[in-house]
This record gives sequence, C-alpha cells and structure tokens, in this order.
Amino acid sequence: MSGADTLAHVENLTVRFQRPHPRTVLRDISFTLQAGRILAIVGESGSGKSVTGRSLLGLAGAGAVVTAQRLEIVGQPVLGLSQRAWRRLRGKEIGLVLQDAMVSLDPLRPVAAEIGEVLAVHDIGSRGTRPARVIEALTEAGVPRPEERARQRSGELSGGLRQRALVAAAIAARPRILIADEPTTALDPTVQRQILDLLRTMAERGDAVLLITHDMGVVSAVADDVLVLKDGHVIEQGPAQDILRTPRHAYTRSLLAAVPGHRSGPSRIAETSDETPALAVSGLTKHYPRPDGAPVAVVQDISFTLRQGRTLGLVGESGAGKSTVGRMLLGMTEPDAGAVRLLGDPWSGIAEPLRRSRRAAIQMIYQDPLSSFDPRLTVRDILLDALHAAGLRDKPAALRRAGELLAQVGLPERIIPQSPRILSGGQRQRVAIARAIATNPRVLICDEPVSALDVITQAQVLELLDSLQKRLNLSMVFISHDLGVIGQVSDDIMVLRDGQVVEHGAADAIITAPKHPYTRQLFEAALHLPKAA
Amino acid sequence: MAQFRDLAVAGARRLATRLASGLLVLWVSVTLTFLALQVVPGDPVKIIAGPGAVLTPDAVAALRQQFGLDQPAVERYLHYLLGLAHGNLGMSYESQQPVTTLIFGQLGSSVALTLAALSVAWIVALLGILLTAARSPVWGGLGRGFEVITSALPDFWLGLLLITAFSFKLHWFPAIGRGLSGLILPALALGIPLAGFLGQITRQSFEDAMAQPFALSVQARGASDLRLRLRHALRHALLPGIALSNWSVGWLLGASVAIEQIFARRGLGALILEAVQRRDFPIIMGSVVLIALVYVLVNIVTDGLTFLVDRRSQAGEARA
Amino acid sequence: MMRQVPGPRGRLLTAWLAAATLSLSATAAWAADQPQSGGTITLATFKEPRCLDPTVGGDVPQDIIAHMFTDSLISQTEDGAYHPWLATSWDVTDGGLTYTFHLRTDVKFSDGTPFNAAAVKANFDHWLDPKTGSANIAPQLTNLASVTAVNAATLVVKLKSANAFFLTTLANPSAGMQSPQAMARGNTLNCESPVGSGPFIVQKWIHGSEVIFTRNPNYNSPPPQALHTGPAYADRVVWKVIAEPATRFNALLSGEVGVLNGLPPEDYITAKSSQNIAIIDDFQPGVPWQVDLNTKRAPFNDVRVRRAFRYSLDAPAGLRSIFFGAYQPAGGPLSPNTPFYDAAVEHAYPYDIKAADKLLDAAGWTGRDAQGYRTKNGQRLTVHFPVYASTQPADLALYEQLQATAKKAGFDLQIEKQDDSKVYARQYSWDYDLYIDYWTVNTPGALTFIYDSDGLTSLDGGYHNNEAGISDPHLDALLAAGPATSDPAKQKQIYDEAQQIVSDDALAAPLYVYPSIAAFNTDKVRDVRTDWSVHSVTLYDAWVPKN
Amino acid sequence: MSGVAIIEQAAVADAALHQGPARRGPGFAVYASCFILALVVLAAVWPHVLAPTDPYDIDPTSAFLPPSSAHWFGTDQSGRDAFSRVIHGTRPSLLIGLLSIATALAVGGILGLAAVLGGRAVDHAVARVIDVLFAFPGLILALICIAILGASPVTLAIAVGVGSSGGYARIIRAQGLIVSTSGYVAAARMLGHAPRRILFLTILPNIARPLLPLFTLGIGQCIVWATGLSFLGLGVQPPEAEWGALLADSRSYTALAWWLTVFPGAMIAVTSLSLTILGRYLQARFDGRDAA
Repeated sequence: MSGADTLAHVENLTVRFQRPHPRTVLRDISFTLQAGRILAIVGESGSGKSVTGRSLLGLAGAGAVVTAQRLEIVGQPVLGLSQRAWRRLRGKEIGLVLQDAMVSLDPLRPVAAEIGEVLAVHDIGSRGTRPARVIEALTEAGVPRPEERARQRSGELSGGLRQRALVAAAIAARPRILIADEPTTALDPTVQRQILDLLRTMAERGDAVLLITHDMGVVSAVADDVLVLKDGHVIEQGPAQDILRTPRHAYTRSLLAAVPGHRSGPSRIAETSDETPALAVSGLTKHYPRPDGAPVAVVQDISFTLRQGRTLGLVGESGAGKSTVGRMLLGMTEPDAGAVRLLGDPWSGIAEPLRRSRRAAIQMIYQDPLSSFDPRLTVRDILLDALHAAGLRDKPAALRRAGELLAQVGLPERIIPQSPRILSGGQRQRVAIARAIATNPRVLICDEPVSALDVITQAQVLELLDSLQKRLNLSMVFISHDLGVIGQVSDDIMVLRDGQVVEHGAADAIITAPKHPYTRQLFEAALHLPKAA
Repeated sequence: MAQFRDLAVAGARRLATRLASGLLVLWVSVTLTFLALQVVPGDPVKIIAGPGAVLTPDAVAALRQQFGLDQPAVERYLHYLLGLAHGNLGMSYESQQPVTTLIFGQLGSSVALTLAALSVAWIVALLGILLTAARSPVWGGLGRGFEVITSALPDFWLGLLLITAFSFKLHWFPAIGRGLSGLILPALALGIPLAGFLGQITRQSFEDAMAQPFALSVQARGASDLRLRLRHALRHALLPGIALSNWSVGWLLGASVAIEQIFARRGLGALILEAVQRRDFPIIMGSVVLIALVYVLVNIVTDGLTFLVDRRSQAGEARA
Repeated sequence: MMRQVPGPRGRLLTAWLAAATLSLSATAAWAADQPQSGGTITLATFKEPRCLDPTVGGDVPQDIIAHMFTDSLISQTEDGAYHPWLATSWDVTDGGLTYTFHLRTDVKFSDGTPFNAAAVKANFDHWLDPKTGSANIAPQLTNLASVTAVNAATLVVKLKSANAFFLTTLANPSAGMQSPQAMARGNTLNCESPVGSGPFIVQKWIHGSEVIFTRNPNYNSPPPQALHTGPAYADRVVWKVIAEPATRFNALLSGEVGVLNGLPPEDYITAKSSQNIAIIDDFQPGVPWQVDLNTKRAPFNDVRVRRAFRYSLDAPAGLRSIFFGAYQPAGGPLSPNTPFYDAAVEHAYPYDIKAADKLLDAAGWTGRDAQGYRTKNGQRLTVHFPVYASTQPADLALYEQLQATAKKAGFDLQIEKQDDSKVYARQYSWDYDLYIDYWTVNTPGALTFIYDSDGLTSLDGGYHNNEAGISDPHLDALLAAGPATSDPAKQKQIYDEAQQIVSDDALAAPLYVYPSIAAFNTDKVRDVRTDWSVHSVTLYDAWVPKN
Repeated sequence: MSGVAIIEQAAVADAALHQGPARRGPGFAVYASCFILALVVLAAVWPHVLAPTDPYDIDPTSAFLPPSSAHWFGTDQSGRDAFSRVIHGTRPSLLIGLLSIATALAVGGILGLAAVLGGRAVDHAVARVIDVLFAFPGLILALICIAILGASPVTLAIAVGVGSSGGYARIIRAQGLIVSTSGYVAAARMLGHAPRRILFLTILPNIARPLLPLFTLGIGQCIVWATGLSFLGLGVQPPEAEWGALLADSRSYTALAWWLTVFPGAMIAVTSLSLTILGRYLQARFDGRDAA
C-alpha cells in the first residue's frame, strides 16, 4: 500500500500503567491505518484493545506510559507531543466514537452543542456558519430531520439516532481517521447494522477507520483487516477474509466459534403430544398507563404452548414487551387478560399464597445476576436460601446438595464461602443458574442471560444451559434481542414487536424462511460469519 | 415555538405544584407547631406580663382578651389560620409588637448573611473542586482533606476563632461592623463548613462526570482540560448541590443562631433563640410560617437553577 | 452597673447619692476641650428592653432609655436633696399626706403636646392602669389616695398614709413624664415610640439591634445638675444591644461604640490600662448582689445550716479571679454607700470551713456519702440554686466557685440553669434554696422590700419579694419604724439592729456590691456622666470631639 | 529511533479503563481516626486515667494560666485545669451525641420504614413529611423542641435527634425503596419464600446495612449540633464540663485566654472529624460492595 494512503503508523506500541499498580497492558503492537480501509481490533475485555485506540488520541489514561518505535498520525510523529499539540490533532485529524451515546454525549447539552464543540475548539468556521456544518454532519451520519434533532439532548433521542449523533460529532471536523470503540454493542440488530453501514461509508469515502470490537460478527460485517489481541499481545493479524476463513490461532478460532449461530438439525426431544405442556399461555395482555394516564398495551394477546424439555425463543427489539411477558410467566405481574397455566394448573389469576408453594417449579435467570443476589450473602448462603425454599432444611444435607449444584454448573467448590461480587461475570451467572436449579424447577425463564458476557463466556454459559436442559429435562423460555443466541438455543421462536406477535413457529422454519417482513428485516440485519473454509 | 410554549406550560404547572405543596407544608407545620405548643406547661399571661409583673385579676383578664387566650384552643387555631391568610401572625408576648413587624425587621440582615454565606460556600467549594478534583491523588487528597476537615468544623467555634483573631487581635474587621465589612467574618464562619459539605457532594458528582465516557468524547474532540471541567463536568457536578439548596438554606438558618450571637448581629436566628428562651409562642409560630415560606421560595429558585443547568427534566415534562 | 437583671428586683428606686465620678486621669487629658454640637454617639449595652416606655414592665435598660427622652418631676443630688425639674417647687402639708406641685408651663413634649398638670395626672393614671403592667412605679404608689390637677400649673397628690420615699419614687427615671397624647395610643404603639420632653427623641427602634434617638432641638428643661442648658450636643444617639461581652468591649476599644454601659468585668484591667478609655467606676447603694436563703424548707430552715453555708463561701477569691477586682465583695445586708450601713456585720462570715463543719455537725449533718457530701438520715445536704439561662458567664463562673468551696463543707450546691420563665415559676412556688437578689435603692428601706413579712404574700402571679421566707415580728416592727421617724440617731439604731438580725439569721449570702461601671472611648465621646439620680449613664452633656 | 515516553496526568477515563477505583484499604487517616476515637472513648469511660486532676477543683489564685507542663490546656477563670475539664467533658458530650443519633435513627427509621412498608398512599404522605423534616432547619427544629420540652441534656439530645432525623428518614426510605424493588427481593419472592421471611431476612437487614456508617457519621454531626446548642446555654448544668458549655464559658475570655476557646473547640472538631473520616471509610466500603 502506498505511503500516501497510510494515515497512521504504529510500530511496537507499548503501554504501561503505574497506577494503581504497575502493569503492562499493551506490548509491541504494530499496525497501520489506511485510507479507505477498516481495521478491526478484536479481543475480550482487558485485552488492551481500547487502550490501543486511545493511545492514538494521546488519551491512554492517567499514569499511562506510552512508548513506541514509531507513532505517526497523518504523517506527524506524535510521541512526546505536548498536550496543546495533541489537542490540535484530536477531533480534527482523529475522531472517536464510543460505545453508548447515552453516556458518551454530554446528556445536559443539546446535540448541536456537542457537535459544534469540536468545530469551536478547532476554530473551524465562524459562529454563523457552524450550525450549518452541524446539520451537515448530522445528515452525513444519516440522521433524519437533523434540524430538529440538533436541538434535542441525547436522552431525548432513540438509541440509533443517539449513536448517529455521536458519529456526527466525531466526523464534524472531517477527521481522516475515525476510531470506533465498540460502537454497536448493546444496540438492537437493525440499528447495529445501520451504524456499521455508516462506518463502511466513511471508509469508502477515503477515511481510515479503526474499529474496536469483541464481536467477530461485527468484524466479518465490515472489517478489511483484523488484529486479534489477547492480554496485550497480538495473536493474529491480517486481512479479514483470511483470518475469518482460516484462523491460524486457536484463540481466534475460539472467538469465532463463540459467535452464536443457528443450531441446525431436528429438535432434541421426541414429540409426545399428550404430555402436559410446561407452560400454556393464551391471550396474554398487559397494559401500562402512560404518563398522561392513557393505557398502553405493552403485551397484546400472546398465546403459546411450551412443551416439556423444549425451548421457546422470545426475540424482539427493546420495547417489544419481552420482559413483561417473562414477568407474567413468572407470576410476578398479573396479566390484564389471558391466562398462564403452569404444568397444567392455573398459574395466573390465583392468590399469591397458592402460587408461592409452586414457585419452585418455575425459576429465572437474569441478565445481571449480581443484582439478584442479596449483597450480604455468600455463594453458600445464596444456595442454602434457595434450598430452604425448596424444602431442604437439614443443614448438612443442604450443604452437600449445594456442593453438587456447584459441580453441576461447573464451579469449583472453593468459591462457596465467597461473595458473588468478587466472582467473574461468567461465574456469577453460573451461581445464578445453580440457584435456579436448586429448587428442581421444571421451567426456566432466561431473560437476556448472556447479553452482558464476553463472547467466549457467553458461549460457555449457553452450552451449560443446553446441557442442563438435557440432563434435567428443563423447559425454557429464552428472551433475547440477539438473533444469533435465539437461533442457537430455540426449538420454537416467537418474534415480538410492540407487544404483538409478529411471527411464531419452529425455529428452523423461521430462520430459514421468515414470512413476515419484520422478521426478514431482523434477520437481514443480523451478522453472520462467513462459512469457514 | 411550540416547544417554548410547552416549556412555559410545564414551568407554570411546576410552579403551581410547588405553591400547592408549599401551602400544604405551611399548613402542616403550623398545625403541628400549634399542637405542640399547646402541651407546654405554664400560663402565657405570665410571659406576656413579663417577669414579676404585678397582675390584678383585671389585668390578667385584659391581657387574656387582648391576646385571645380566653378562647378555646380550636377557636384560637382557626383564628390563627384566618389571620395567617391575611398576613397577620399575631402579637409577640414579649414585646407586644406584631410578629410580622418583628420578623420583617430581622429579615434583611438574615437574608444578607444567608446569601453571603451561600456565596462563600459555593465559591470555596467550587474553587476547591476545579483545582483539585479529578487530578493527581496528591491534589485530590488535599481537596478531599480540606472538605472533610471544614465540614467537621463547628461553625460557632470557627466564628469565635475568626472574631478573636481578625477582629479582637488583628483589628482587620470591626467587631460589630455593619455593611459589607461586618458581613465577611460571619459569612466565612457559616460558609466554610457548608463549603465542606457542598464540596464533598460536588466532588463526587464532578469526579463521576469526569469518569463518564462523554468526558473522553469531549477530550477526543480536542477540548482542553479547562473546557471539559467548566463546560461539561461542572454542570453535572452542580446538580446535587443545587438539589440540596433547601437543606443548605435550612442549615444556614439554624447555624446562624449561634453565629448571630457571636457577631452581635441581629437576625432571625437571634429572634428565634430569644423566642425560645422566653417562650414567646407567637414568634415561634411566626418563624415556622416564615421557614415554610422560605422552603417554598427556595424550592422555586432551586427549580429555576436546575432548569438553567439541566433542561432535560422540564423538556421531558413538556413532551409528556 | 447594668448587670444582667435577674428578676423583679432589678429595679432602680431612687438614690440619695449621686455618682458621676469620672476617672480623673482621663478627665485631665481633655479638660481643656470645649463641648461642641454635632455627631453621633453610639452606646452599647447588654440587654434590650421589652418596651421603650419605662413603666411597661420596668427593667434596668428602660431607665436609661427613659433618661434619654423624658424629664422627671423632680431630681435628686448625691446629698439626697430634692431639686426642681419639671416641678419648680412643691409643698408638703397635712403631716406628709398632701403634696402640692407647682409645675413649669413653658415645656412641651416633643410631639407638641404641652406639659401641664393634666399631663402629670395622665402619667399617674398610666402608671396605675393594670394594662400598663408597671412593676416598678405602681407598687410604690399603693398608698396613693388621689391626684388632682387644680390648674395647668398646680397638681395636688394625696396619700393614704405618710411615705418618706414618695418623692424618691417621683425622682426615679422610670417616672419620667410622657406625652398623654402618645400614651393614649395604647401600649403597643407607645412601646415602639414613646414621647417625652427629654433631650432626645425616640426616632426608631430596630428590634434586636438598636434604638435610634435624635436630638430634641427645642429642649429647654434640663435638671439643675446638668452642665449646660438648651439642646443636647449630639445630633444622634444609637443605643445598641450587644449581648456578647467580648464583642461589646472590643467594639468600644475599636471605637465602633463610644460608650459602654456595663463594662464586662473580665475586660476591666484592659480598659483601665487603655489610654483612650475612661471608666466610670462606682457601685450602687441598696442591697448588694446576694443569694437569698429559703428558710421555708430544709436544709435552710435551720439557722446553723444557713450560717455554715455562709462560712463555706469564699466570694472574695472568686471576685479576684473572675472579676479581676472590678467588683468589690459585700458582706453585710446593705452596700457600704447606703445610708445607715452598719460596718459591724461586714465581716461576720469569713471563709471558714472549720466553722462551717462545726455548725453542720451540730445540726446533725454528720454523714458523708461517697462523693464527700454531708448527709443526714440518708438525705444529702443538697442546695438547689435555680439560675437564669441568660446569666452572664462571669456570674456563672462565680457561682461555680461558690459551689466548689461549699462542697468542701459538704454542701451539694446544685446550680440549675433554666429558661428564665422556668426560674420565675420556681420562685413563685418557693421551689429553691437559693435565689439571686439585689435592690439598687438609696435607702435602708430596701431591707423592707426583702425581709418584711408583707413580702411573703405573693403578688398576683405568685411573685414574692421576701425570698428568704422570713417572718419575724420584731424585724417587721423595726422596718416599719424606720421610715416613720425622722430622727437620724433613732433611724441608725433601728437599722443597725435590723442589719444585725439579718446577718445573724444568715437570711442571705451577699456576694458583691452592685457595680456601676460604665466606660467610654474618649476619642469618640466626652463628658459622659452617670445620672444625678440613679447612676445610670446620661448623654445630655456628652459631646463628640472633632478629629 | 528510540522510544519516547508519554506520561499522562489526565485522570479522564481512568474509571472507564479500570472499572472503578481499586478498593482502597484503610489509609493513614482512618487509622489515625480510630486511634483518636479510642482515646475519646477512653476519656469518656475512664476520664481519670487521662486526666487525674479533678476538673472541678478550683484554685482562684491560679486562674487564667496559659498552657504549661503542669496545665496542658492552661487553667480557666476559676483556676481549674482546662485539660482535665476537656477530658471530663468527653462523657456528657459523647453521651448526648449518642442519644441524639439514636433518636435521629429511631425517628428516621420509623418514618422511613413506614414509607417503604406502608404502601403507596402511606409512602406518599410520609415522603412529604420527610421532605419537610429534611428541609426544615434542623437546629431551629431542635430549638422548638427545647421550647416545648424545656432545656436539659436529655431534651437537648432528643431535640437534636428530632432535628436531624429528616436526613436519616430520607436515606432509610431511599435505601428501603432500593431494597424492596431490588432484584434480590424479587428473586427471594420467586423462590417462594414467605413474605415474613423476606421481610426479616432480606429486606430489613439490607435496609440496615448503611446504618453503621450513617451512625458513625451521625454521632460526629450530632456532637457538633448538640455542643452548638449547649454553647447557646441550652445544655448541661454548671459546673459540668461539657464541650459546648466549656466553649460558652470561654466566650468572654477569648481575647484574654485563647486556650479556653481553642482546646474544647478543637476537641469537638477532632472528634467530629475522626468520626467523619471513619464513617466515610465505612460508607465507601459499603458502597464499594454494592457497586462492584
């Protein structure tokens, strides 16, 4: 590649931190950013990928010691640059897009002020011409009705618009380099797709994009080149096509394997139609009052039957009513209309004391397991409490059982006296699962159980759920916005939108031949890995 | 334009809510105080007549009638509420002057001191924050230490030290000075401990704001540290402190009781202290009324300040 | 003077003796300067009155205020002689039952109302009106029969019985003449802005802070003792309240305040050594600052215990350390400058723990408990001493010292600091063993107020003057005989015996003579005098030197 | 080409990178505070150990002696040893502080729990009361309480407690709302536990968790307030050596005997400061555990 197109040179970049204790977070990373190309840095959290991006901005963090053989941005060596000189580069030559615009844009200031700031700081345009440039940047970022949006604050915008506004702020001064740090994480698939397309457009216009992500799906969607990082070291580096198709390194392969995808093949359980369904739901409806008092249907007329040992995937974008359905299935929220039957007996519309004795049969796994643990309790207390609820009050027996449960979820027994707070995210979720199965439930409601986890952990937890389901003959309702995950775990899929069922049927059928346009749109937006060579 | 109209409507609605809840607060405080004062033993006539006054039964009856003490409690209560509605808070037992006159006579001095102390508190707190918050651990430690130490300082002790050192010994300030020069020391004595409290709260939110991703975004745009602090983090940092304005003003009113004694200032604190010492119930009731009004007023000002700093909530209400 | 007023006793009756003793060294320095008109005098004192009308209630600060804006009917000099003031002369007839006053006719109150006999009658009516609630003048006029305005210049007052102190009462500043038109407005308004014919006019009362006076430009009625005639020199007088002693004194040092009424004792030495501070250093006649011993209940119902208590107190030591010698110790029932003061009882009770121990042993208080207090039948020798929450710190410190020495004799002296109203309530119900008392009065008749059995009867409201609760027919007889005779030798004999009885019975423990200490900053004001009647500060002759 | 080092000082994004500040152990300040508080407690329980001189023993001949080796804090107007008086003043001051905070937490706890457990209507009403109580000048509320109850150390403590209860009621209510709507309470319900078990084993213990740091912080504040009222003459009886009363006594002598003002006040400040530092530390530990 010609030097003229190289917008950034990075040779043997090493970053050390002195606080709170000395450690090296990045060691000898080298790469270049080329005009018109997207370089993706992939890694799990703690791999050093964010620090890499921030080092290019001179913002590696407090107490960071950044060294390199060569560090050039748009032809200018930047090592040893004064803060003042760095400021001239930031925003003007390099733009930064962070993960969540809700917190990455100043929530107190209108979007226009945020975008305009970069122009004001670099003295681009005049007070009079800047508003026009702000509108232009918003338009470039694909924001419809930019004049109106410019007046709003980030909190008043939808997730997608907000993220575009953030992009607009990053490109307003027309930097040649754009660093996008997890720009689509936690976004709904359709929005994610739009943002990635936007990055692609930037690259095609001749800018260089450094995309930082943990998701191989995102890499495969837009990246030209890939750099795989682990613990501050480069594992693998090269053109995206090569690495995605023929990963040389085992770590890269595990990252790729962790991307959830459709598990093809027939359902696992032989169908026995006369069996009592685990859950039978008919005409489930729930309204909530709007601030002005008028009721809004959050869930409308949902019916399904969950057969024992099977998994129903409940998918939809945020606000689709998935979680409300989950709460009604759990008997935590009473439906306004319709009924839930659990294992053949009425479950909704009965008195709480009646329900209480049967609660053991239906348990839940949360997105954020930590918040579901009493902060005073250790793993042991948590499990004993659950076993107490299940009727096991003999302490030695309960302790033995707790050990078995930990073994079942693949946790070492030594964590039993520990507080969940000091466990990793994956371990916490396993404790939550152990607690859920402690009562010998028949049904598990999983509400986004892996959304907050790293890809590899996510894969492991999904595998654990799968094996437990088989072993314990659990029936599951699996709620997620992630089509990949839903596709992987579900026997049946129900697609929700604005509280209504869009499509409902066997997973295979829906994935391979979605009927409803919305379902199709969802699937088109979803990211897929290229088939391995 | 529609947006502005919505805002105005929302603002007016909020104002109305504040006033209505203020009325409620006023009524509840007056009623509770009235009830509480009923159980205090002792005959108010003794207080009215003054210590050791020679009272004939006629005189007692005259005083009872004059102060409405010959009526049953319920009637006195209704009478008080009626008077309150007309801005009449009754007569002081002690000085036999209208309570409103006495309170208004002290108001100017108290308002001046409260505003001066609030200014001192905010200036000291914000200077400390801007200089030391979200900087190196040494600076942060210094700032934090200053805040913890000042917030633990007894205001009346600080006042004694200040007046002894700067007025009695060094003669930099007058002992009983009026006007600005007399305001400085008491405002410092009140403002410095309050600055410690405000500083702690503000530092927390300032450092939180500086650790938010948007702060990184701002820096990535090439903005200077000062710009980040002043234009972004400070706004966020101000909010919790502003929300505590009512508490701050309440704290100042309370602390001013001792400070006014030390600096020989007149003001509401001194008035209330005397009323309590002499069991001058009408003044106590009047003070409660005044405090309830201050509560409403400060709430409205707080709303206004919050709106200046953070228009999100109002905008949200306007849309709803 | 002007100490904290502990209770109803803080009334100034009339004095025979004047004070106005200026510190000579301070006088010499500026004696050559000539008085000049103009300027503002700031006077600071420790307590704000409830009302500016001196007869509503009746408290020490009100007397000073009365001096500013009123003139009295007659005046007194230090020799005890009566002199004309608003009354040019008077005749006493009918064996002391009829007083005929001849009044000036050229005096106007500052609101323009003329001063005349009708106005004087209106004042008498005002004093006696229950609504006024006069606690100082009205009780002294209980034997009044009638007041008649014969014509504009002549007033006749008839008494039911002879009263040697009647003119004394009229010379009291509290009995200053007020405008009938102003008094007719009712207490509320008259308290705010009373009107008299005095050298200054009440302009504004800023409650809690200050009273502002302006010069009365038409003033033509100074008493004969004044140094000049015509209007006062100062344009304005700001009468400030500064409760905090240290602040008050430092304001004087810095010149923010020109005159200090009530020099804090702890600052006495500093004031004395300051070049520009003049001290008016005197004490007042009457009954000294003392604690009355309640003889109506144990333990002070036993005279041996009372005497033991007196032996156990070492007030002079406390006065030296706390009051820096500014206050003089007192030992007898009357202050040394009171007529018929008997020096024989001054040192009747020196500090003598052994004597106290002996008396207490004899009285049966032989036990000692763990804390070292004496007991009798399992009862601790406890002495309850309610004091006002508003007590000045120096006094409190003195009581604490008394507490400490009394403990050595085995007394558990409990200083019970309470709200003023609560302390009054305890006085009303005899719920105390010690009670603070003093009378600033220039006659031995002060003893009558305190020890006559008439004083046992509670005035309405429960207040009783005889706080010791003593009812001794012989003492009553002596106290009645005193004012009735006009033979000085006889009077001396009577009052000597009375003082002996009070001292022997240990009805009260005197602590110090009531001080009359004022101070002024000579850079800011000159010719501050204490009044020719009751020692309170007067500013009629005072003037502001030009720098 | 040699590597050039850039050392950044900007603290920005620190938290973003490190997922919050590392949990800090108790630093020097915390240890120092604990040491001082240990001394304070010692002074309260066995004052004679620290100050053998009788605090009430007067000696008018040695009044107003400046600090010396014989009298560390000098002597007062009656020649009493000021150090001894300050040390002996610890017990009443501390007791008043403890009784105040106990009252404050009791009143605050009753209001806060009533709001949390009483249902929506009760919460609405109580929340209003709490708001007013919080904004009402605590010291003036305390003054009014004293006007009603009369002045004594106990009523002083109760008055300060009532006066400061608004803040505690607020915190307890807020904590109560967090707990009762928390995931773990929902989880306990979903496990099928009886409501009473959830209330006593989950909700109440978790509401009580922040009380220890609050209590610690609160004593310091209550001591400052109570000494303030005592300073105004509304507290202990003479000659009791309570810190506020000592300060009040010293007022007349500030220009003459600075030591009488400086030491009792410093004692209040240092005690309050130590309690604040310890309380903040406990609070940070508590928050850290919650947030992690």
